[in-house]
Amino acid sequence: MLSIQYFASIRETLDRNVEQLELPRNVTSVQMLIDHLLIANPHFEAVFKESSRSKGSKVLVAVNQTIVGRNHPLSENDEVAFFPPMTGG
Amino acid sequence: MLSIQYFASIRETLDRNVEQLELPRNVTSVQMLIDHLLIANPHFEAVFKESSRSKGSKVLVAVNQTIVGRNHPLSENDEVAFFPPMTGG
Amino acid sequence: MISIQNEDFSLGDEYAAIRRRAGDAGAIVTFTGLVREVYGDGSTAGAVQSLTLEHYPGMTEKCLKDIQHKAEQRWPLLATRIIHRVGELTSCDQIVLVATASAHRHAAFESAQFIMDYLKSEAPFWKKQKSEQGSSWIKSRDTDKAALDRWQKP
Amino acid sequence: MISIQNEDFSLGDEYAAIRRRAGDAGAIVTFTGLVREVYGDGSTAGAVQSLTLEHYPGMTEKCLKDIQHKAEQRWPLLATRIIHRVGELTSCDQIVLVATASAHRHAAFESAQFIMDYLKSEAPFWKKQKSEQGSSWIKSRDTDKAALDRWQKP
Repeated sequence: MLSIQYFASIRETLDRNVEQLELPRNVTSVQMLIDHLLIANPHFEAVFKESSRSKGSKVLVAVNQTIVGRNHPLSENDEVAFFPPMTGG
Repeated sequence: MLSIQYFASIRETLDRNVEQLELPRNVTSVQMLIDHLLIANPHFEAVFKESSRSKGSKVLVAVNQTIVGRNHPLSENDEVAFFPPMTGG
Repeated sequence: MISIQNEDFSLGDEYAAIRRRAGDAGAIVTFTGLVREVYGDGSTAGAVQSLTLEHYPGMTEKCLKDIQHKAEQRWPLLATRIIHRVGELTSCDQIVLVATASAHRHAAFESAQFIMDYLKSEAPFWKKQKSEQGSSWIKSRDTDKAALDRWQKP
Repeated sequence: MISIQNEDFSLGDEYAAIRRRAGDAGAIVTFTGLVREVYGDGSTAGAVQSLTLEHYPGMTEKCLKDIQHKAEQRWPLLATRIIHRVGELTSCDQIVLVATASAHRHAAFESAQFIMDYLKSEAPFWKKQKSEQGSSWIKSRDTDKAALDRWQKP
């Protein structure tokens, strides 16, 4: 099972903070996961579609707690997280 | 009256920390004061003579609490100070 | 040493601890970040009533350890300390502490600044502010990304 | 605020005071300089038994005020604090404190470093150390002069 976590504004927009997902066979990268999530949940578009996001509201992805690019491969049991740019400190 | 103060290693070498001096008519700059002091106190040579000082033991001069060069003019009642480079902090 | 906590911290106590741990330090630098009354990023006007800090448990600790490790590789540090608070804070509260100890001042200053610059851009914390005008997530600033550039010059 | 004093200081108390004075600060940086057990400048070997700080009363205060003023001209500072001890100190004692408060971290870090760099090279303090090998005046370091260069670039 893949675990997916959402943080900050993205967690609020999607109204969920964590979900478990059986990784479909044809989903082998972060971008493919995003595409898969968009089909399953059309309202995710507000967060993930480049065109529908306002400037500066970039979505970052971490796999197993390391920030990665959209082409990063995914395996079963990975911990995936989506969040906006950090604003700590 | 000119007041002259000596600090740190220079104070120790000269074995004095402050003195008052009637400014001679022909002494109108810091360099002239140094030359005058050297004549009056030959043992000042160890401090003021370029040739007799080891590398790095530069003598700094302040007039009225501001560091100045050797050509800085002197007036009666000036406060002059001689000291090595600072090592605070 | 790294802590993520809801509780406030005492700079005096943390300084005393790092001074003890650091042994023969000649220089200790501390940085404290505080909740400001007004955030100038234009996302809201009006005084901040509260600031809520969210983070990504697990990744936060990993990330701060990485940053601390990078700093220790780069400068001869005798001790470092990072505290970051999470949860609901209010105007003038302390948010973050970074302290570094070294033999010389240059290493202590540079490493504290390095840790803060990386923490701002890489550690998974998010701030949401509440004012009379409502709630809003604070936007990241381009100047924070730019601050990393000086550490990445060859 | 500037103090030249024989007495030790409490970083916790000084931080609390500057935090109060600074109002809406987002960033407070403190630098503390401490007596090290061994000075690496080659002027003596052996552990330091004591360190005596001499200064030029009057010029010291004038000089520190000038440095503080220069920093305030250059960065938007909400408060600054400088304490420098004089007299006889011993291993691990605190020598100097510089604290700066600003809205943003960059100004607080840079100004504290600026004040320390200028204090080292321009404020009339001199250190004499006593070890088992005897007494000697600590020599000024070329790196301290070099540290000023970065502030003087056009």
